[in-house]
Amino acid sequence: MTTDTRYTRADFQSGQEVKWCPGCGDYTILASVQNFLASLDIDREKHVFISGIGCASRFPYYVNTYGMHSIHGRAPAIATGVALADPDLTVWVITGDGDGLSIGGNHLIHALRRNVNLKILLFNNQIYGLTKGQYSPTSEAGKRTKTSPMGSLDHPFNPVSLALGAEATFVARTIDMDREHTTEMLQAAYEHKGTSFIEIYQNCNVFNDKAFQILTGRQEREANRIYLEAGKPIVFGKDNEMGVVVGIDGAQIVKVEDVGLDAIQIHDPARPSPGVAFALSRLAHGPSGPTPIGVFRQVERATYGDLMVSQIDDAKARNKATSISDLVQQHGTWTVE
Amino acid sequence: MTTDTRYTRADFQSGQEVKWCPGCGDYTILASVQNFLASLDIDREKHVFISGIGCASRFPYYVNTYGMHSIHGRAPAIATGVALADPDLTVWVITGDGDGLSIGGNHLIHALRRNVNLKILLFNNQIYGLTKGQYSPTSEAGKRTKTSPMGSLDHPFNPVSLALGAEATFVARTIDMDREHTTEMLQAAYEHKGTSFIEIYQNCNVFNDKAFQILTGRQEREANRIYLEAGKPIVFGKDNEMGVVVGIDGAQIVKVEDVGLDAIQIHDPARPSPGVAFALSRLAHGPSGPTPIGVFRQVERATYGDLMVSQIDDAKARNKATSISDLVQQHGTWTVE
Amino acid sequence: MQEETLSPPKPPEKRDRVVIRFAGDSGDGMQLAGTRFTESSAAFGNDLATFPDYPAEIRAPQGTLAGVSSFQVHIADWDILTHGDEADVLVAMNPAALKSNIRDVVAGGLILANEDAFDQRNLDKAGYESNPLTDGSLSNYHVMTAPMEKLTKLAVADSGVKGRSVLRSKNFFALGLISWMFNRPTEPIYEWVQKKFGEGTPVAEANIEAFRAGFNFGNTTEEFHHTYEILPAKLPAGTYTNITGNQALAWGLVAAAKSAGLTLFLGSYPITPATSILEEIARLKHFGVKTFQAEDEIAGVGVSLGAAFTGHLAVTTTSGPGVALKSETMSLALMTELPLILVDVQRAGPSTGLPTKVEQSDLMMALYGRHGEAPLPVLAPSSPSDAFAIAMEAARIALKYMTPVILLSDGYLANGAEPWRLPDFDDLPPIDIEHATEPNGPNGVFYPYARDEVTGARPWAIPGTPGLEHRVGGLEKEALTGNVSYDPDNHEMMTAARAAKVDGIANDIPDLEVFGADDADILVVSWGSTYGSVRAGVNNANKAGYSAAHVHLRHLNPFPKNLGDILARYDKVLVPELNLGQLTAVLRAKYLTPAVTLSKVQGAPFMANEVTKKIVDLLEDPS
Amino acid sequence: MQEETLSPPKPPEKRDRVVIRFAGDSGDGMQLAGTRFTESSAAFGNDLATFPDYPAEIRAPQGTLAGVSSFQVHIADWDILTHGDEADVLVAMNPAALKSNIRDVVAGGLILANEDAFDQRNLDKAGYESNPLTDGSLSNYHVMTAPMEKLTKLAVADSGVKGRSVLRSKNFFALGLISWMFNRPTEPIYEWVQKKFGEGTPVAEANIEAFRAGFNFGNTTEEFHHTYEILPAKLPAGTYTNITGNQALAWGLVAAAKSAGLTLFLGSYPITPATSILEEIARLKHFGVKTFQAEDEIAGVGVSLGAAFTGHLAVTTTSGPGVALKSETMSLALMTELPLILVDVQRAGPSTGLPTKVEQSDLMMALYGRHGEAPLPVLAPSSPSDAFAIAMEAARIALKYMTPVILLSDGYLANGAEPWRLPDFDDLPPIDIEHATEPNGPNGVFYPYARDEVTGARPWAIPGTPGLEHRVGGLEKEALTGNVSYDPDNHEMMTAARAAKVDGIANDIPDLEVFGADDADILVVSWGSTYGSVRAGVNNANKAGYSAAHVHLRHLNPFPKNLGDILARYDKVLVPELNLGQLTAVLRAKYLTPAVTLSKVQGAPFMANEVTKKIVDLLEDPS
Ligand SMILES: Cc1ncc(C[n+]2csc(CCOP(=O)(O)OP(=O)(O)O)c2C)c(N)n1
Ligand SMILES: Cc1ncc(C[n+]2csc(CCOP(=O)(O)OP(=O)(O)O)c2C)c(N)n1
Ligand code: SF4
Ligand code: SF4
Ligand SMILES: [Mg+2]
Ligand SMILES: [Mg+2]
Repeated sequence: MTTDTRYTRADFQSGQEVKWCPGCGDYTILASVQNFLASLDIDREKHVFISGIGCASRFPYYVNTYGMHSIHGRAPAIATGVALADPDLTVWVITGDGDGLSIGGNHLIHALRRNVNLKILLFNNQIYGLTKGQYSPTSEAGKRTKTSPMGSLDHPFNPVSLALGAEATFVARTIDMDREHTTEMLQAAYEHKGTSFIEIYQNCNVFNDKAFQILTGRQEREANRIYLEAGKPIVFGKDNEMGVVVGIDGAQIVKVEDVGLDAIQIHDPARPSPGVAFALSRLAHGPSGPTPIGVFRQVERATYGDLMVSQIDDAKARNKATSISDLVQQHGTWTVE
Repeated sequence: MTTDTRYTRADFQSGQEVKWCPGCGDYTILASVQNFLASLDIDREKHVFISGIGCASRFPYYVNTYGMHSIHGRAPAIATGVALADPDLTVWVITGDGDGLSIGGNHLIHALRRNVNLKILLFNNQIYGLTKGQYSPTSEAGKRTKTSPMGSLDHPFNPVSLALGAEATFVARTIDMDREHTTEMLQAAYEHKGTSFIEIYQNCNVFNDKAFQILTGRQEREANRIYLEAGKPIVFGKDNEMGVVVGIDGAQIVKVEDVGLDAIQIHDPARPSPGVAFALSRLAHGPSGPTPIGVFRQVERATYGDLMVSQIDDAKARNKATSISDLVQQHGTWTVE
Repeated sequence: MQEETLSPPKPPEKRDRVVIRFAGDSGDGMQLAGTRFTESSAAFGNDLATFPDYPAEIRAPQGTLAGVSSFQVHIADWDILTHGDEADVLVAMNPAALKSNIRDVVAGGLILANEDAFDQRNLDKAGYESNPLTDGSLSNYHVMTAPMEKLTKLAVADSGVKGRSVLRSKNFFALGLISWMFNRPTEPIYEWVQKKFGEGTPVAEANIEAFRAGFNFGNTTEEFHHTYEILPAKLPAGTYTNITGNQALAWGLVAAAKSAGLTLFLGSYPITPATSILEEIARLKHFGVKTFQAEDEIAGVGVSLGAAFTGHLAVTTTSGPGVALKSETMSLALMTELPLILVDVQRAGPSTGLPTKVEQSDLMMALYGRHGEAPLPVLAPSSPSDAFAIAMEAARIALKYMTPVILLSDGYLANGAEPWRLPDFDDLPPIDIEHATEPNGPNGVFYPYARDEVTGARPWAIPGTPGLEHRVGGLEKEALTGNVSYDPDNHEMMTAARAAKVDGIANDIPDLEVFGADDADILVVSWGSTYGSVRAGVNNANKAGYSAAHVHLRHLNPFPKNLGDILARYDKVLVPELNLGQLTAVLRAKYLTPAVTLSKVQGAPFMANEVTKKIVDLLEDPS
Repeated sequence: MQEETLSPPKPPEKRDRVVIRFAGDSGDGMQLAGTRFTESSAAFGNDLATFPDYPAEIRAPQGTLAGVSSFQVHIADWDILTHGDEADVLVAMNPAALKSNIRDVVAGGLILANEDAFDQRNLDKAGYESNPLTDGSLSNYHVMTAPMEKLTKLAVADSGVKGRSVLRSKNFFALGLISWMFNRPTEPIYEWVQKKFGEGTPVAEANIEAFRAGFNFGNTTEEFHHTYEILPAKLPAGTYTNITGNQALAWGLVAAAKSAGLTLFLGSYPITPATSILEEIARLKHFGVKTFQAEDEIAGVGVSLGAAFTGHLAVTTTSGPGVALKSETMSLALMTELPLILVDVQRAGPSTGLPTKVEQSDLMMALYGRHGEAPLPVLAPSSPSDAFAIAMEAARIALKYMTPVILLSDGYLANGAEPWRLPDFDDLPPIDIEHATEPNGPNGVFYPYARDEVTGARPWAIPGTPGLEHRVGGLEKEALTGNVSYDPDNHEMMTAARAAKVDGIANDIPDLEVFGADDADILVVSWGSTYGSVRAGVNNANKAGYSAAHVHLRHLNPFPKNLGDILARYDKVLVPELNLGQLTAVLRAKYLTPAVTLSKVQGAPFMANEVTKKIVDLLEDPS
């Protein structure tokens, strides 16, 4: 991706001091995004970052583009307005598991079904960070926090499943610590026309440290990261000895030698039916075992913005009477001398 | 179901005049529900109906039980409060496609994942009835209404897919005109522990007449209603000549003779994985061709209410210090003479 | 189409004004009959004012009181102010319509009843013990009846319309009869029907035939020998159109966007009685406007805020419950100091209340319904056509001062119609806006929170502008830089600056003109849609020998600069409001004026005589 | 554990009061140090008041001004009113802490600095050009320094804590030093540490050793030869606990539920500074309370409304942005006339504002932030411990009058602590409630909207009660039956009835007692958490020879019955508020009193001397 670009990371650093806790996964994501933006051949002023409220949502302040740190949960709606107002902009939504899935769940699913041209990055740390550690809609059941001292009773969402059920055209997952993979996902999301949704597992080292240990720990990660790569069999493990097969009842982890490489699912995010993507999303309900990472689904569907533009163009072509006087004339008038 | 019951439909009719348009599908659903309630051996005062706003949401006024006609979109939240306050009640949520999926989408998906003990009936007429005919989140793309004179740009939700993506434990679909099937679904929902979600196709003969023609029209319905029955092959058509097969890429309609009856999917709503249910939900994105009707999914998961009760019981068993004085003592005190 | 031969047998009686109310079942098409009558009266040149009133249900059960829908129109040969306190003529399509409207008919007024509907079933449904048309209980009125259903059936027999649909045309029968009685031109009706239902279609034919039958019935029937003539009003010269408040508001927004050279963006969620603004603008896509039906009110204002950030003229429309939901986002719009118009078409609350009825009870919420110190300009149109001007004024203020603005319309004004003398659309005041394109600080730095010295507005630099990249947000902003600031003094200063910006608008709005004498015994202060009734009420009082002055507010925050002086001139101040006294409280707090409220909370507009009576009471009160 | 041998070498100097502020980086544990110091002072028997102040970020960048967190505690041997205008002692853990707090230190006050942190890097971060500890710029203060980091490292060397964690204990070093200086008992500290971190664990050991090192450092170091003694306060006899506003509020709600014999149900969504109420109640499950962390604020109030309908004592807690979101549901609660308590722990707005700072700017929203005519009772506690009583009062009113109630706390009160003389918990006033169990109309009919003659409350018949099945909802309700009614007169009557019910509560709350003379030259009116500062300010003024009276409001709607008479007695009325004058406006509107505002909008509480100064200014003003 890094061609002869005009920008460096520094061009995307705003003057404002970054105010996350030392060690927070948000720093890593910020660096990945800034580097990615610098790698693009697109004018800096064409990027807009809209966020809600939460630690993650402080993000726009640190990126030297246009941005709005809005209110809790509403970023997808506000970003929709930006994207529809100017289709030339690249509009990013930064949200958290609380911001995007708790208070903002509705705007999120509606943006997904409408396929507005937005790149939504959901920083999932499975906790409310900014308010100091309450369970979130992605926290595992039974989680003990200050608001759930005996354990949370909530069965969590699986953000990928939810997005797929909400008619998403692009759904991916990545991990803060894996900057290379994050960059790949950003690139894919950037290229997608319509709403791109990336769930980013992000470590909150203060209130939910090591939630993703299984995927980031030196010991564990190899055995648990299932990279989804288009056109390739879904295998993982140290020697790619494990694989995923997909049947009607969903996806399953197998030893490759038990079933043979041919039986292993070849990943294809562009399948018209979301069935396989959905099955893959069910492989792990939160990072408690082998977990798929990558683009689950990427299909084309007209974007809301394009449809809006063409409807307006149509209307203009059909009806040239666009003064207020025309309007009133059509309505009917009379004259008093 | 109608055993030696204590009630007749009249017991569930409130004195209030029913104020829907003549011919509205809501009348049929009301009758089905009232008859169903009368068939149960459960005290009338144990039922609570909570609705939002919309034509459908007038429903509670007409049922002689406890009820609340609340505000737009919030019925699942309010009903959650009722259900958690008194686990002995049978709590019904009445909502519409606008009420439940547009403004109220977030509360709906959160109720589903939490598995609160609620029976949610979503009257889907694919239109905003009460506000006189604007497109809704289930209206087909391109629909012309007063707010979309050149056609709606929105890609609609598939309510069953959405519910499955939101971790629902019970998801079904039925049709206003098919009272027998509606009753079956009500019975199944009633028996389910947790959140039961039924999408009811409902004709709005004033603003969206014949939206479900393909499923209700004398000519068309036989060819298009795919009844899902547990333990039975999914076949349909005049002579059950058509059937559904499920592969990894979803469900597909076939001629039974082409594949043989053995290849036809046997319906099992209790599969632990929601994959097949999801595949079946994708067979039809709105009633524009053969459409599955019945229980898509029904699995057991602890209900939020039961968990809450047992947590409180645990806490009480562990800590008997339940006076305010105890609280203060534990906190630490000193005495001034 | 030779209806012009159907001239009345006797010369018509001249009247300077008449109030007609069409009332029937929700399914009877009364709104349509009323609107058509209004339009042909408008075309004829009368001054007029209308008041549509309908139930919250789409179609409440036929024949019941709850299901009655009515449409009142006041036509006159002079410049009238209201839709009329009492009806001179009531068209009653069934017993329920008669029962629920009779109390508003003037003594001696005419009742024109559809006798076919007065059968036992309908009488029961309306709760009549005996038939009022025959039991003598209407002896105070002049009652005429027509078998409208029977005659409609006969009339449309050849139209091709069949079965129960036949009766759908009975409103056109009634309309025909009334049109005959008041010498209305018929051509506009025919034209409209052809256009609406398709030239020569069965429905068009049926409606025209039913209309003609009604017209002829009047002409030929003994009982209906009398017709009336209301001459065209001597309105100021000009071109007129007949317009409702929601339509005028929609057009005003479109016009404002044109004047400012911006794209109009409307994010909205349907809600009665605001929906038709969205509907009206949605059909104007050829103007380049963008409309977005959001998933809820919060998203509606959210998308609009996004569009405002991106340089559009952003608007969101709703009614009370929606305003409540938008509060948090309005507060963000205020903190980010972006232009955004929130239109609240008020209805009777609280909660769902009476959703199709009028009330002015959202004033306090508009002024104060946000957390923190969050002042916003608030405006209100005084009549349907004024909604055009007020929409432009809202846009002017929002854009010039970089602030959200709340525009308080209401259900009466939104659906009511009046003739509107058209301004010169080529000569509308331009709205000058300038998007920032250059850094405004030292060393090429851009200060998004630098303020214009006069207006206090910050610059509007829109995404896509090179070199002006900046971030806005809901945390308190440092002056100039717009960076997040927790500095105590900065917060106090910015709080004051936001308040001062709004207060300063007072220097940029016209002084109020008082109607009436400086030394009148009482000043009546009104706002919003009550203008017409209150002015008429004041007129009546003055005609009756009292001395009352009147001032009407279109700017509710800030108030015009001379309001304090005006209030100070009068010992008695009366504020008629369709609420429990909200403006009154604000006036008392701000000016320590001992203003009192005339309150009405009945989901209905004031009658002029209610205002007159209160004036008289206060002036007769020795205290 | 022989710290009792570490007695100071010289007899301590006696002081009647001292204000100490601990200030450091967010990560430095200042809140903990302050809280521990407070607790041991409480145990010792001082009167006290605290003011924790911290940034909105979890941990802002180390060493920066934005990252400074502070905790001020005022201890005294008499009954004090505030946390102290100025600090006598400032513990500054780094340059940023010094810089951002120095302006609040009394001239001649003591600055105790952690010299290890005053290196070039930290000086740069704080924006110091040279080291203030050595450049003479602090000559107005008494500066003492200690190498806290070095000594802490040494002290904890054997604890088992390793690496960078070692420095975590430096707050305990500072705490030890201050504890020595003020002769605090050390036992409570040790006990708490053992309990909190586990007896004998490395962290516990490290903290205790660091504390001991600090204590010893004071004892042995030349520089720190001086100690102070603040004797136990002569507080009224009784048992005391030290309590924050949020804790007291939580307990008050639990107590109210007990008194009423109901289950407490709290539906909430986390938001600063309200979250800890939810957290506190969530750990009281053994009381049978139900807490529900909802998906958002709308759901939070929604579930509570459902629980209220079902007979629970329902509460929802939030701060300003959440109140905005709950507005529509509160309006439904009002229309359905169900008891429901909304707690708003106010913070500085608008929008996200300064989320951890105090403000009183939600009063107008509480009173008026709903569409339609939607009056609700509004209450505010006057101190941390008063939150217990006010929570019970809110419950009493909600249950007795079947109405939602808004309780306006604020961030200062919520986090601030004071000693609370415990009431007799066995003798709390009972709250009598009765769920309806029998039909109340003729022929076994149940009228859900029949009203109690005295209170105006409707009956509370809960689902599950046989024979009382009924429906409530947001559409206007017919009197008695509760059926949907579009009748104009019914709407007006019900609107009036809802207003009268709330107004009538004035008959059921105590008259205000004025502090000061009836003929004082000025009346100061306050509400909410400003009580202490305002009373202290009034005291100062009176001590200085002026004549000021003070009245404090805990009931904001309705006002106590005698407020009008009280206001009428004084020519000058001053209303200090942490906003731009919200209560002032309400008082002026209601009583036409020429009240003026002392406004402060700096995210900080009043200082007593600010109030005094304003009183003096007004009294010296010849106008
Ligand atoms: C309307 C509103 N409700 C609640 C809050 C308090 N709040 C701020 S952030 C947050 C949750 C943050 O969680 P998440 O989105 O997961 O972000 P994180 O801090 O974990 O990155 C909450 C509850 C708020 N600011 N506004
Ligand atoms: C907060 C709020 N927003 C909007 C409305 C207006 N409104 C009432 S019902 C409705 C949509 C109804 O659609 P649906 O839920 O599909 O019900 P239906 O009438 O079709 O049965 C809308 C937009 C309202 N009453 N309250
Ligand atoms: S609280 Fe957690 S998510 Fe927030 S900045 Fe700190 S480490 Fe990151
Ligand atoms: S508008 Fe449609 S949904 Fe509503 S009552 Fe009439 S027919 Fe039924
Ligand atoms: Mg999070
Ligand atoms: Mg609908």
